Amino acid sequence: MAIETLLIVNKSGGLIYHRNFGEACEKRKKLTSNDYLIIASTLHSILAISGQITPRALKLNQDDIDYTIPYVPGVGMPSSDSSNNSKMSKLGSFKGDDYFKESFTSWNKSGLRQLSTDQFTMFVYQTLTGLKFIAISSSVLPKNNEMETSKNLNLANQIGDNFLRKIYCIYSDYVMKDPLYSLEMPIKSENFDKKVQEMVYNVQ
Amino acid sequence: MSTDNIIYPSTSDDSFKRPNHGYDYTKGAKSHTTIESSSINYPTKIYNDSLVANRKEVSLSSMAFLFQQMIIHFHKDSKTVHEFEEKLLTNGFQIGSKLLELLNFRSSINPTNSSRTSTFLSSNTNLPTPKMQSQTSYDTTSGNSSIPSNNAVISKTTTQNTISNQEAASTSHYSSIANTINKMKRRDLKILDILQFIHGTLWSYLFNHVSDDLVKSSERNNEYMIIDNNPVLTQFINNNIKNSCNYFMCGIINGFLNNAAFICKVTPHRMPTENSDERIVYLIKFDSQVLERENLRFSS
Amino acid sequence: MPQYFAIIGKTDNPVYEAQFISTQKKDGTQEFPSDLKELNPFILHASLDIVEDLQWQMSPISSEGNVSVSRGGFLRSKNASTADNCYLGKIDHFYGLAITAYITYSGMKFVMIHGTSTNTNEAIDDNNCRIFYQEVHELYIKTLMNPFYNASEPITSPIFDLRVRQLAKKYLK
Amino acid sequence: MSSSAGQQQIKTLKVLGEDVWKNKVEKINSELFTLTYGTIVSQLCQDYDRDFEKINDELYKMGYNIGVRIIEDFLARTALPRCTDFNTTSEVISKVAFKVFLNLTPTIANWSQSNDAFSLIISDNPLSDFVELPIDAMKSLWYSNVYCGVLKGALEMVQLDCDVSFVSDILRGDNQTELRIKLNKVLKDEIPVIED
Repeated sequence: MAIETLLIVNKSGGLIYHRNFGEACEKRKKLTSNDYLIIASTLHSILAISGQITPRALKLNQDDIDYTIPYVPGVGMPSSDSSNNSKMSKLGSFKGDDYFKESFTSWNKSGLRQLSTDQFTMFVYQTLTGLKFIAISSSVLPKNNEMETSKNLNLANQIGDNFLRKIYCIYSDYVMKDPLYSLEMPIKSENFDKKVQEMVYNVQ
Repeated sequence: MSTDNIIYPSTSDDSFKRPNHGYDYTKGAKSHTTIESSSINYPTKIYNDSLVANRKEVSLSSMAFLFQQMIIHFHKDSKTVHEFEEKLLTNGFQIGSKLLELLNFRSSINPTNSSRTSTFLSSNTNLPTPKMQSQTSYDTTSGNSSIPSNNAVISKTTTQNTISNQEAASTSHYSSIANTINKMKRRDLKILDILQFIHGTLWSYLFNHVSDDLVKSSERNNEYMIIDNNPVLTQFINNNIKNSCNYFMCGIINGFLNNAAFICKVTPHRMPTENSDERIVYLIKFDSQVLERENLRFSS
Repeated sequence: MPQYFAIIGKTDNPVYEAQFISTQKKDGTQEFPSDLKELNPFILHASLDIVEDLQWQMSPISSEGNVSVSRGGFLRSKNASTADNCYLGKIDHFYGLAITAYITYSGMKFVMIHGTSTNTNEAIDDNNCRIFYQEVHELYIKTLMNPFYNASEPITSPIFDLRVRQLAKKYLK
Repeated sequence: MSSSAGQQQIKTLKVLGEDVWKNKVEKINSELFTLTYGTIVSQLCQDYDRDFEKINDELYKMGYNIGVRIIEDFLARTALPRCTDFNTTSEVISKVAFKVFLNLTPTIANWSQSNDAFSLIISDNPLSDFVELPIDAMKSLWYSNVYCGVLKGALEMVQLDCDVSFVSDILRGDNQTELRIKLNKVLKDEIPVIED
C-alpha cells in the first residue's frame, strides 16, 4: 500500500508538515501550499466534528469495541536483506531493529480513524497531545464482497496505524530533540525528512 | 568585572565567601583546625561517596534533551557563531579536565581490589557521623553482587530498589579506595599514550565503544585525528548548527589534553564517507612546545 | 615529627596548605621551630623546579640523577614503562629536612616537608607516605568533581581540611 | 486506598516500565549526564552571578521546555492510554516515566486528603552525584529544579495543570529529596475531542 501524502497537523489545526511521495508529486503539483493549509484546517475541524457526532449506539457499548491495534512486523523497516544493517542502531533513541514490537491501544476512541474512497484511503493517527498524523495512500480497497472488504479494511487500518505511530516516533526523535525547532511551527528538519522518506520508501 | 576576582583585603569578613573553618589562603597553613573540636556538623556528600564507577545509565533521550536545552541556552546568549562555539568549548573543557583525573584514577583501581573496598575505620571518633556502611561490592565479571559479610555493614538504608541482576547500586558511605591501590596508573607523558587513552578509555566511558579511529596526519606531524562515524550527542541536530554543536565534544578532548600538559586546539570537521555520512573528524593540533618536549625528552 | 604539606596548582599557586604536628610526645620537637615556620613555603617552592623536571622523566624514581643517595632504600621495580610515576618519593632535602612530592594527572603538585626529629634520622616511611598522597589525591578528585569548585581556586571546604588531617594522623608518624 | 485492581495496575505499569527500559531505550553513561548538568548549573552561576533565585527559575524554564517535548517521546515510546484518575497518573510518572528516562523509580508518598497532591521521594538522584552545594547556595538553590519544569511541561501537554515544586533535597542537608506535585485543574476544554 503506497503512501502518497503525509500531513502533520498540530493541536490548534495548523499544518506543520506535508510531503508528497512518488508520482503523487505530479498529480498534486497544482495544489499550492495555501491549499494544503486549507486542507489541514478542514481536516482538523472534520476530526473534531466527527468526534462529536459519533452515533449514540457506538458510544454506549464503548467497552466491547476492541481498540487495540496489533503490531504488524516490519512496516516501514528496511527488509532484513538490506546491506547496511550496521550494528549501530539506526533508530535514534530507540533500541533494537523496530520502534515498537507490541500491540497498542489507539487514543482515537470516537473520532475519524480511516476514510476509504474509490480514489484513495486516508488514515488518521491522533495523539493525546492533540497532534494529528494523516497519511493518504493510493491503494484502493477492492469492493467485491462484504466479508472481504472488512477484512482488508481492518488490515489496511492496522498497517496505517503502525506506520503513523512510527512516524510519531521519528517526530519525537528528530523534531522534538532539535534545538532550532519551536513548538507548533512548521518542521524544517532535513533529518526528519530523510527518515520519513526512508520509511515511506520501505512501505512501498 | 565579576565580583570574584576583586582581591579582598584579608581582614574583610564576608564569611560566605571564605568560610573560616577550612583552609584560608590569606592566613596560610594552620597547624590544627578549629572544626575538630567545634560541633559544626557540615553535611558532606562528595567526601562520603565513593569514586568507583557505578556504571549507572540514563536514557539517551534524557541526555539529548538536556544537551538540546544547553544548546538553546548558549545559542540565544551568543551573538556570533564563534561565541556560541567558544561557550560549548569552555563547558566541554570543564568536563574534560574532570574526566582526566577521574578516569585515570579509576584505571588505577585494578578490578580485584575494587571488590573489597575497605572502609576507612578511622581510629578517632570525631568524624562527622558518616553512615558507616561498606559499599556492597560487585565483581566486574559476574553480574550479581556479593555483599561482604564484615561486621561494619549496617542495614542499607538508601537504595531499596531490588538489585536483581544488575550491579549493586553503590550506597553512600565513607569509603576510600586509594589505600588499596598499590600502583597508580602511569601519568601519560607521550602524545601517543594519552591519545590512546582518549581513543580507548574516554570514548568507551562516554559512548560504550572505542572511537572509530585514531589517525596521525601525514602532512603535518603535530596533527592527529580522532574519528567518530556517528556522533551520539548531535545526531538529532540539523546540519546548519550540527558542526558547531560538536565543539562540546572538542571541549571535552581539549580539557582532557590541556590539563595533562598537552596544549592543543581541537576542531570538528564533518567528512562523510559512503557508509557513514554523519562521520565527524576531531582534528587535534598540538602546540609546538609539546612537540619540542616530546623530541627533547623521548627522542631516545 | 611535624610536616608542612601544600597542594600547588599549575601556575605555582597554593591551593591548600596545612601543617601537621606529630602525635607522639616523646621525641620532643612537635612543631617546626618558629623561625623555620616562615621558611617552609620558600623551601617547598624551591623544590618545585625539581618536581617539574622529574614530571617528564620516564622513570623519575629510579633515576639516580640529582637526588641524594639516601633514597637507596626505596624499592622500585626496574622496568620504567609501567612504573607508577605519580609518587616521586623524596626529591630534595634542606639541611636534613626531607621533601617528598607527588604529581596528579592534571599536573597538581602535592609537596611535603618532613621535619626530621632531632635524634634519629630514620628514613621516611615510603609506603605510608605514598598511601597518604594517594588518599589526598582521591580527596582532591572528589573536590574537583564538584561543579561548584573551579579548578585553580583554593580548596576551602572544612571537610577536606579535616579529612587530610586525619589521613596525616593515620599515615604520617 | 489502592484497591486490588489498583495493585494489579501498578504491577503491570512497573513491568511495562522495566520492559521498555531494558529493551526499547538507547542508553548513555549517567555520569556524562550528571557532568553536563553540572556545567550548565555552574555556567548559570556565572551568568546570573550567584543569584540563586534566578538560577532556580532558569532551571525551571529549561525543564519546562524539555517537558513539553519529552511527553511526545514518552507517548510515542509507550503509547499508554490516558490516565483515568490522578492516582494512575502518579503511578505512571513514578513507575514508567522516571524509569524509562532516568532508570529510577521514586516512591510515592504523603497523598493529600483531597487526593489532588502527592510527593515523589527520589532516593538516588543521578543529577546530584559529585555535587556539594557551597554554603551560600545551601539555603536558596534547588539544584535539581529541572525536574519540576519537566513534570510541569509534560503534564500540561496532557491537559493536567499542576504545580510542581521541591520540598526537600539531600544536597541541602535534608534527609530525603522530596518533590511535590499538586493538581490544580484538568484543562477540560483542551482535551482533544476524539476521546470524550
